[in-house]
Amino acid sequence: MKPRLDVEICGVSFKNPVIAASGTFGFGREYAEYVDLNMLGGIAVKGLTLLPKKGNPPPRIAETPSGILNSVGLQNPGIDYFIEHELPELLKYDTRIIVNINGNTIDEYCRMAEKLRDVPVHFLELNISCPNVKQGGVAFGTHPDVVYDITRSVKAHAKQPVLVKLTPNVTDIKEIAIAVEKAGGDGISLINTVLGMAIDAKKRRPVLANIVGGLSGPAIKPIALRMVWEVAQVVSIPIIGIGGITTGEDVVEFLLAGATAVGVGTANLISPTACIDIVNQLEEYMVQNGIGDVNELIGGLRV
Amino acid sequence: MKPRLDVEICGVSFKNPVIAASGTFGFGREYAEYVDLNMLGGIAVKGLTLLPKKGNPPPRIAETPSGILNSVGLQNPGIDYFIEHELPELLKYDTRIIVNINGNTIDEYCRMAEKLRDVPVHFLELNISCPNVKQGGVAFGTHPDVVYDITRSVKAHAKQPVLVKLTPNVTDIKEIAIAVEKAGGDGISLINTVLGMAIDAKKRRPVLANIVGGLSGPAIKPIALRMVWEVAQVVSIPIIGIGGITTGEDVVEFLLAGATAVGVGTANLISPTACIDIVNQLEEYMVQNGIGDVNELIGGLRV
Amino acid sequence: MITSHMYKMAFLSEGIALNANPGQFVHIKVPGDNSLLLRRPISIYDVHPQTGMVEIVYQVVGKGTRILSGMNAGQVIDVLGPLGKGFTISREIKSAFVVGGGCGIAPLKLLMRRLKEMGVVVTALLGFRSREAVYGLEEFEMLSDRVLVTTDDGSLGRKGLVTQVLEEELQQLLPDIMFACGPTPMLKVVQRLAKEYSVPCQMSLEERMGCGIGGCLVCSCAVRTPDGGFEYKRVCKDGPVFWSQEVMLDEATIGC
Amino acid sequence: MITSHMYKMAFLSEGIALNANPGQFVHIKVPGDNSLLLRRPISIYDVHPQTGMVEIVYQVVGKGTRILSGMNAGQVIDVLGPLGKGFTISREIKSAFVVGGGCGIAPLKLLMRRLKEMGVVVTALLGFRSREAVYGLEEFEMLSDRVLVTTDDGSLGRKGLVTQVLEEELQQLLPDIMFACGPTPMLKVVQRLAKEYSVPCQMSLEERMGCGIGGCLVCSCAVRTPDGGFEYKRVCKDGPVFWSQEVMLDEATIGC
Ligand SMILES: Cc1cc2nc3c(=O)[nH]c(=O)nc-3n(C[C@H](O)[C@H](O)[C@H](O)COP(=O)(O)OP(=O)(O)OC[C@H]3O[C@@H](n4cnc5c(N)ncnc54)[C@H](O)[C@@H]3O)c2cc1C
Ligand SMILES: Cc1cc2nc3c(=O)[nH]c(=O)nc-3n(C[C@H](O)[C@H](O)[C@H](O)COP(=O)(O)OP(=O)(O)OC[C@H]3O[C@@H](n4cnc5c(N)ncnc54)[C@H](O)[C@@H]3O)c2cc1C
Ligand SMILES: Cc1cc2nc3c(=O)[nH]c(=O)nc-3n(C[C@H](O)[C@H](O)[C@H](O)COP(=O)(O)O)c2cc1C
Ligand SMILES: Cc1cc2nc3c(=O)[nH]c(=O)nc-3n(C[C@H](O)[C@H](O)[C@H](O)COP(=O)(O)O)c2cc1C
Ligand code: FES
Ligand code: FES
Repeated sequence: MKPRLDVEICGVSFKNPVIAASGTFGFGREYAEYVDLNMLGGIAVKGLTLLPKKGNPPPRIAETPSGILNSVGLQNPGIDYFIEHELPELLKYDTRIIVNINGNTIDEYCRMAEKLRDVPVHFLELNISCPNVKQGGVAFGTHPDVVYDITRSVKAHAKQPVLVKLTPNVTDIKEIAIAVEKAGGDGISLINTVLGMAIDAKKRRPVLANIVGGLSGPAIKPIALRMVWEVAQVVSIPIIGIGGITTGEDVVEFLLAGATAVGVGTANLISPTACIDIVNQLEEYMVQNGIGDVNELIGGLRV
Repeated sequence: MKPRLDVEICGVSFKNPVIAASGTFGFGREYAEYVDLNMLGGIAVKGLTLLPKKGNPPPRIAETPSGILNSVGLQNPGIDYFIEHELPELLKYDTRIIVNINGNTIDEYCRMAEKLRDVPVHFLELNISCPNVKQGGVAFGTHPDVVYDITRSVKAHAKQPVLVKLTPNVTDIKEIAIAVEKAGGDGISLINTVLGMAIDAKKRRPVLANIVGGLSGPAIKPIALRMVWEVAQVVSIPIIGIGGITTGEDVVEFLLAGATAVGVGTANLISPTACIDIVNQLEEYMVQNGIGDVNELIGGLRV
Repeated sequence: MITSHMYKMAFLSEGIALNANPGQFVHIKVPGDNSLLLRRPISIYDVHPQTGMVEIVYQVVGKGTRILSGMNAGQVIDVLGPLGKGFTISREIKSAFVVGGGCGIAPLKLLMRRLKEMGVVVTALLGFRSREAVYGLEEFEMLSDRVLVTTDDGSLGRKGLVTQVLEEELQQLLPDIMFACGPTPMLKVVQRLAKEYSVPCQMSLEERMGCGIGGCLVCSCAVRTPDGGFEYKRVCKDGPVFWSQEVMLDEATIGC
Repeated sequence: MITSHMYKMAFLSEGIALNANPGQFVHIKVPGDNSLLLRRPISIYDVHPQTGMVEIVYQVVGKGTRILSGMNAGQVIDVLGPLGKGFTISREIKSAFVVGGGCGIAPLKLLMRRLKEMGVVVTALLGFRSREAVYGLEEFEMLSDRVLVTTDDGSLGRKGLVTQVLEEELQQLLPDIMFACGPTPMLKVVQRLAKEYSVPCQMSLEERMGCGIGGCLVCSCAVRTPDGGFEYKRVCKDGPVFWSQEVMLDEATIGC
């Protein structure tokens, strides 16, 4: 018998728990050539800002042991362009759409949430890893109070359920997650990239023009799993586990740790069919291990 | 011509900038069979506590992509045993000895520093990543105020120069490093391991008996490099760069980022000759790149 | 191994062999070592549609190309392609200069083949480090009307930079178009000459890549916008071939 | 491949072939894939001091052993060894039971060889999953006086657990010593029987390892201390062979 792969987040059902993570899957279009987007649990689109954004100078990517660093710098055409030109294309597919939004101020987040009120997308995802211009460039996501404020404010403007995507570059991820839940956030995505740096010993220069960048890929999986596990112990809103997932077994690990669904990022850069391959591997794991419903795995770690 | 490899930290000269990192080189003895310990820049001994410590139940190690997780739990025979039985053995070698000390309270750190006053070791290294029993298990190293207090207190008792070894599991490594410098710390070792977790999808259990553990190895090199770089911008005391070093080029990267010397940890677990191999590769790099003195590399990143 | 640093590899892929345009590339997964995540972009050197054979020529510069160079016949390799926007060859073209430096010469072979098929008069200007670095010369000679070789040390052809010879040739005769591929310093001179002599010019750029298919936005190069500013385009999808007047090479920091 | 899951590998290392004691292991770097950092500990199955040949027998359980099983003759492999404290064989021993289960049988071959050389009367009790999992039987028969085989499904020898046969044998005749290696549940029963029948017993343990040479303290197993408590010893250096009365198997959580 075919195992059940569907999960539910905030009343929205997903065909399967595999979501293409923001920034690694464009607006889906480029990948449609390689995979049937209808087979994805969901797609988190490239991070959007209120106005179009150029992004950082190249090089923007470096390879590190079992990981990559990126410093795209949120290059995107702006939320209006997205709604007008990219979304219609995406809406042709039967999958869940998560709109990743990024602001310099709380007000910018709220204005984007307003713009999306009457737009048929399923979730907002607040990326709060970006530097907070008002607070001197410190990332929003590093202070529980700021996280509380931003979540609460956006909730007041948003129609769709709001996921808050957390940065792992904090001392205590639990207090941040608790702030999201207290403020009425509907779910938590974690983790975003870990701040890192690569140096070219021969040229004696940083590899990235931006000097530092965000580390992702299998290298960070242990960090991501630990954070998902920690957060699952202290909140009851759903978690989307992200970080280094490249196989179906990786998905199982995140579900066991307490995630309801997962985001696949860097793996899309390695193979355009990664998300679908991972769904198939997950199904295979379930068949082999006699698991009829993927929900049995969620939080099922035996400790 | 043979390039110069010697560096100086707090007036103590090291033959070369490669130090075996604490916990990965025992008390040197086990490695003496494989390498000439006289060829090492220094040895940071296994973390010591005031009283002997059993450590955590097994399994204590997990393999992750380009990394490992460990949860040894500071198993050690106690500082008195070290001074009496292990140190004499180590003193037969001409290398710098760094004593890594770990306390449950500030007082314990101070008492260990006292015990070491008249013992011929070159440095104390305060490992402040361990849970602070008094403060409810939060690691000492995550609050600048606590870091300041502990550094200042130990400095008042210590005869040797004091290095403070920082945990990377913090929001802002710079403020922690600044606290060390302000409190009179003589140098900074960074980074210790990154908190992580591994799950066995087949058994549906954590791989480590302790559930979580410390991530080390090449996977964390980008994080370590970034932190060394960040800290080098804000303090002027010397930095020992640690995290994922397995080759001579890795050493160059850390020196360029601002480290005066480096610690090699996980690599010792992969090959008992790692430290010496790395020294040789460093020398080779210098010859190939026409660098006559390793000090030219320190902080030499072109940005 | 075709020179002391360059390797040629051939593999079977009907899809690539049938569909490749000159200037397109393949994106290769380095086999075996799972610590190396990213694919390596390598230009398509030549294709044999009848047999499905695809050829690439590459230089060993780091871990990935070193592993590739150690592969044995019969091994399976994971390749995406053909990717990117290659050279655009319009029917009006009668004469072309093809300018290549070092391993930037790789994508030019298939280009010359197509130009020849279309009856274009081709002058190939190829720069190498030295005689030992030269490869494929006989084939280039067959595929073009004239081949001018330079080497940095004068060990074959003219001593000096390929761009010096290019300037001399431009003083003699202006082609309808120029195609260039090579290290950034070379491309900069070609770009300047194209402007000075008002010859349209396409050049193939390199940048570090992630996905290779336009999804991740890491492979950017700065391209002039009508308002006098610039925007970042994707080398993998909008390129790797761009018109020389639109690209801003000061922003591109990687050479081959 | 010697059974559907077990592989045998031979490599040349004079140092190991000359110095190995039964129960010692080698620590093998998995070649090629740099994302796998740790060496894999594998028992020494047999050695041929004249030729410098070392043999190991292993089961494919994960990534590392899968890669090892795909290696070809002539490839170079990075091996540390011989490591650990093997079985202790005192001159007084006249008779021994050698008890092995599954891939825990590997270190017992060299042990039997040495026991035979010393004139010890050896009864080997070997448990397998089924007939397909059996290997090395002819050699074991040559190296011991009596071989008793059990399989879980009865497809070869007695049906049942090797420990059932062990108990029956102990009821007949008590050997001077027992040597055991196998999965933890088996070792637990052997430990209990050794105590009940007051037969000294050495058993080889497994634990996840880092350095393999005693430096990192990750490979711990709990060993009783005289004060009634316990301490953690290093499987790699203080073991892998321990006396059965000192080890606390409830603390050891990994079986082969
Ligand atoms: C469109 C395109 C076509 C190319 N065609 C060829 C060709 O035909 N022959 C050839 O020899 N080389 C070509 N290159 C360059 C080739 O991609 C690099 O030399 C190769 O990726 C180096 O990999 P490595 O693992 O050996 O080096 P490493 O330095 O170990 O690689 C580390 C990372 O940097 C990237 N990188 C390093 N150098 C370059 C570079 N110059 N351009 C892009 N990424 C780089 C790698 O892909 C990898 O992600 C091309 C590059 C591009 C963008
Ligand atoms: C002293 C000793 C002797 C051994 N002798 C043999 C032998 O002769 N034949 C044989 O088939 N196996 C033997 N083993 C078990 C063997 O080490 C593991 O099966 C092997 O390490 C699995 O590696 P993997 O990469 O295939 O599995 P993975 O599960 O992918 O390995 C992941 C990590 O866990 C470790 N690991 C997994 N299982 C074990 C285990 N059972 N014991 C120790 N570490 C483990 C690996 O070494 C690696 O670090 C022995 C183990 C020890 C400690
Ligand atoms: C090239 C790239 C671009 C990214 N852009 C965004 C983004 O715009 N918004 C966001 O929230 N996360 C972004 N991320 C983070 C990923 O969504 C994901 O959280 C992270 O990469 C960890 O997952 P992974 O290890 O599977 O890649 C980006 C990651 C990469 C590699
Ligand atoms: C097995 C193991 C034990 C360790 N024990 C200690 C310790 O006792 N004290 C300490 O300060 N750091 C300890 N560390 C941390 C290392 O010294 C080092 O900071 C860290 O592993 C990062 O370096 P690496 O990536 O080179 O291993 C230990 C690391 C490992 C892997
Ligand atoms: S490499 Fe991903 S967009 Fe070009
Ligand atoms: S594996 Fe390092 S002490 Fe045993």
